Amino acid sequence: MRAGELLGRPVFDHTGRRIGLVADLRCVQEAGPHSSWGVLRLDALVVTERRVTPRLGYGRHQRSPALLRGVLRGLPGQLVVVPWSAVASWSAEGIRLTDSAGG
Amino acid sequence: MTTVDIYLQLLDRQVLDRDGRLVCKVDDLELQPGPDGVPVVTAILVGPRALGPRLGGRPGRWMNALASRLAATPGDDPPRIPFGAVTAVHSAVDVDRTRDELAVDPLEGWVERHIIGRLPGSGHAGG
Amino acid sequence: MRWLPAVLAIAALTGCVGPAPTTGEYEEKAAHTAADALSQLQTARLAVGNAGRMPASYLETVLVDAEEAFGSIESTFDSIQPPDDPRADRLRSDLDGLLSDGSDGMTQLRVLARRSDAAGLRSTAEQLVATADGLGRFAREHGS
Amino acid sequence: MKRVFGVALGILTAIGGFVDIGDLVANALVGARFGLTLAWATVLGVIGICVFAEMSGRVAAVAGRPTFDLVRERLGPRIGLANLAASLLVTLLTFSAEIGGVALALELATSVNYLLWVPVAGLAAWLVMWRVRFSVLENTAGLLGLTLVIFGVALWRLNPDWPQLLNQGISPGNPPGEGLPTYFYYAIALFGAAMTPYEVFFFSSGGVEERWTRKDVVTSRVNVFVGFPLGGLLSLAVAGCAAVVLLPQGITVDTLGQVGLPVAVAVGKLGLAVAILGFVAATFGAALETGLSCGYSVAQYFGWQWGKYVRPREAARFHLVVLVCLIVAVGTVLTTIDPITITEYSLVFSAVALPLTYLPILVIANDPDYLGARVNGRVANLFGTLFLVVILVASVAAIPPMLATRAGQ
Repeated sequence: MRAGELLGRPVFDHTGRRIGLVADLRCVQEAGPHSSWGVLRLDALVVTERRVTPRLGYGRHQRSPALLRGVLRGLPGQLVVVPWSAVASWSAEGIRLTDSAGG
Repeated sequence: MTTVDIYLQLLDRQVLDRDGRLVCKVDDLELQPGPDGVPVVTAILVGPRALGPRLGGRPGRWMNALASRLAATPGDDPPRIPFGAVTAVHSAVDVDRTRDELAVDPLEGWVERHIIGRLPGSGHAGG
Repeated sequence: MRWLPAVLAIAALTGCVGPAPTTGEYEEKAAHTAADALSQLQTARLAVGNAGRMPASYLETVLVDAEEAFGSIESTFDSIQPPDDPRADRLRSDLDGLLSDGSDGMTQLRVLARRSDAAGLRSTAEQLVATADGLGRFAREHGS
Repeated sequence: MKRVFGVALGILTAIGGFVDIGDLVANALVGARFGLTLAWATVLGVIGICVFAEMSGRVAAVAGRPTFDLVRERLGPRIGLANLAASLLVTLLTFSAEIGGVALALELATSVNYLLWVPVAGLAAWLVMWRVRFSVLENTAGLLGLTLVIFGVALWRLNPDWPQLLNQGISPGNPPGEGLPTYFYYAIALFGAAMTPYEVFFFSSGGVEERWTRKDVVTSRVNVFVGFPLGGLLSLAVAGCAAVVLLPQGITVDTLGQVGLPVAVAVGKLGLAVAILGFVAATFGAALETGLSCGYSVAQYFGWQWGKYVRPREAARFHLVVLVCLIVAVGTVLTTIDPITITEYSLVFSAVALPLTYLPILVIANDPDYLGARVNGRVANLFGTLFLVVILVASVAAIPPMLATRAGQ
């Protein structure tokens, strides 16, 4: 599996309702062997209704300039973080979540 | 616990080798299920066969076609750098191997041997 | 977007050499031509007037460029089909006279510059004053 | 002492390196048609390039990342590739215009047809990009380009009606006989001439070539905030000379020879010789900057080793891109397309490619992951945002006047 295959894929809740697209993959950094930077374990999917903006970072650590943040945050839709454990199945058509995910 | 958003903080960053030379970009990342079934990042995927599918559309198809013509290794698997070789992630990604050891980019070597290396002064020290 | 090149090509063709349908448009083009030609003529005159203040190679290059540009302005205007109207014919013959005087004079300047004939340059440039005035007047009277 | 020398050298290079064939022609052309009523567009462009060059220089010094790295990281591979295509087109067009400009300047010096000079100029540019050390290349071209100060001397010797000239400069508006679309077309062209994207590609990549570190942020700032405005003054002097000498004669500028005429009138033979040297140096320097920028942008998008700080064979594909672009550029000029016309079109295209280059710079200049405590302050963000809006407006606005006026006819 490649990161590029998951990104941009549609996400559906257990009833088949579309929640949005995979905007990013949130990983947890764990200690790796000796000198290495660490191991990245997939922890959650960051799901959004929009396509472009997550890359600019305004959903996360990016705060300024204020006008850009305002414009980009003001667009409809918001980021939803779905834990990887809530993923029931995934295929080329999309990702389906389990009952417990809430959505 | 540190979290990393890999699209925002890892993909498309520059990869530097042990000597600080530029190697490639993080064109894509490979994930494989760990012992507990949760996917773990196992490798950096490099080159047009990694980037092409991400581009999609016509440019992606062109890049794939070009890549399969130029490919040194057959099949669809792009060259990879095991993720364990990564020593740091900052504005670039540091790897504890040299460019030659990684050998992720056969085309660079080809251009060097057949075109640039043949021009006079190609080994002249930079400044 | 496949139609775009075709549209651009048509626009370019009709814009540059197509028939000028009305006398008004023809007049506007004539005025434009006069102003462009005047610019080249004045360039040549300014260069000749300061011939002693520049290297010969510079003078020659400026004169050759101006002469060439003048020639292409003239031939572009000549390729426009004037509307069937006596007023348009009069515009055409007035401007044609000025343009051919100008292009003769510019050719003469280039020849004299290559021969480094300072006196000849000066007197030819003086003769071109009338043509320059004529082009300027034409552009003003017929310009929008 | 060495540091002071470095800063001074940087300023001088920035002045000399600021002006290229596009600035020369656009400013003379506009001066001869509109007087100084469009000076505001040049001033606006200079402020804009200062704002973004400072950010890109700071990112290069602190994070070590040049501009096209940022483009791919923040716009992603798809939009990044679109930007690469657009800016490569603009830079390549500019590159051929600069090669043509060198040839035209040599024609003025020798009266040998410029087409014969084109291969010579191309070969010389390639040899320099291939062999000469980066700092030598940058400093020599910049210092020789300083000879364009002769336009300032010329303007002063012409002793124009200063109050009237100044008045033109501070009261924008289209002069009688010129339409508003034409006026705005040239406003955008001047703005684009000052803000061409290759300047930030080259400036930030040059910072990496010279191994800037955090300590060099100050050097970078001084270069930008002193050097670029002084370079802008040179542009205005070119426009002023044209306004004083050519405008009253009804001369519109369409050759490089006409750009130099006011210097001949005001200073004479020696002055003109200095001006020609300035033309050659400025256009040759810009040819190097644009040629290298073609290589920088492609290599940085794909992550290849680039730069003159390593042996050419260690950056093989970078040098291959430069070489191919050079061949294309020389070939383009040899088709006898007028280099001046190429310049005018590339300026407007560059206005279209600008937003995709400057948006990622502004975003990353605010990213603490890259810059830590050196992120943008309020002033940088105020101006950055403001100019991003101006750039967007100019980009959208570039197309209708270009079509309406058939490129300023």
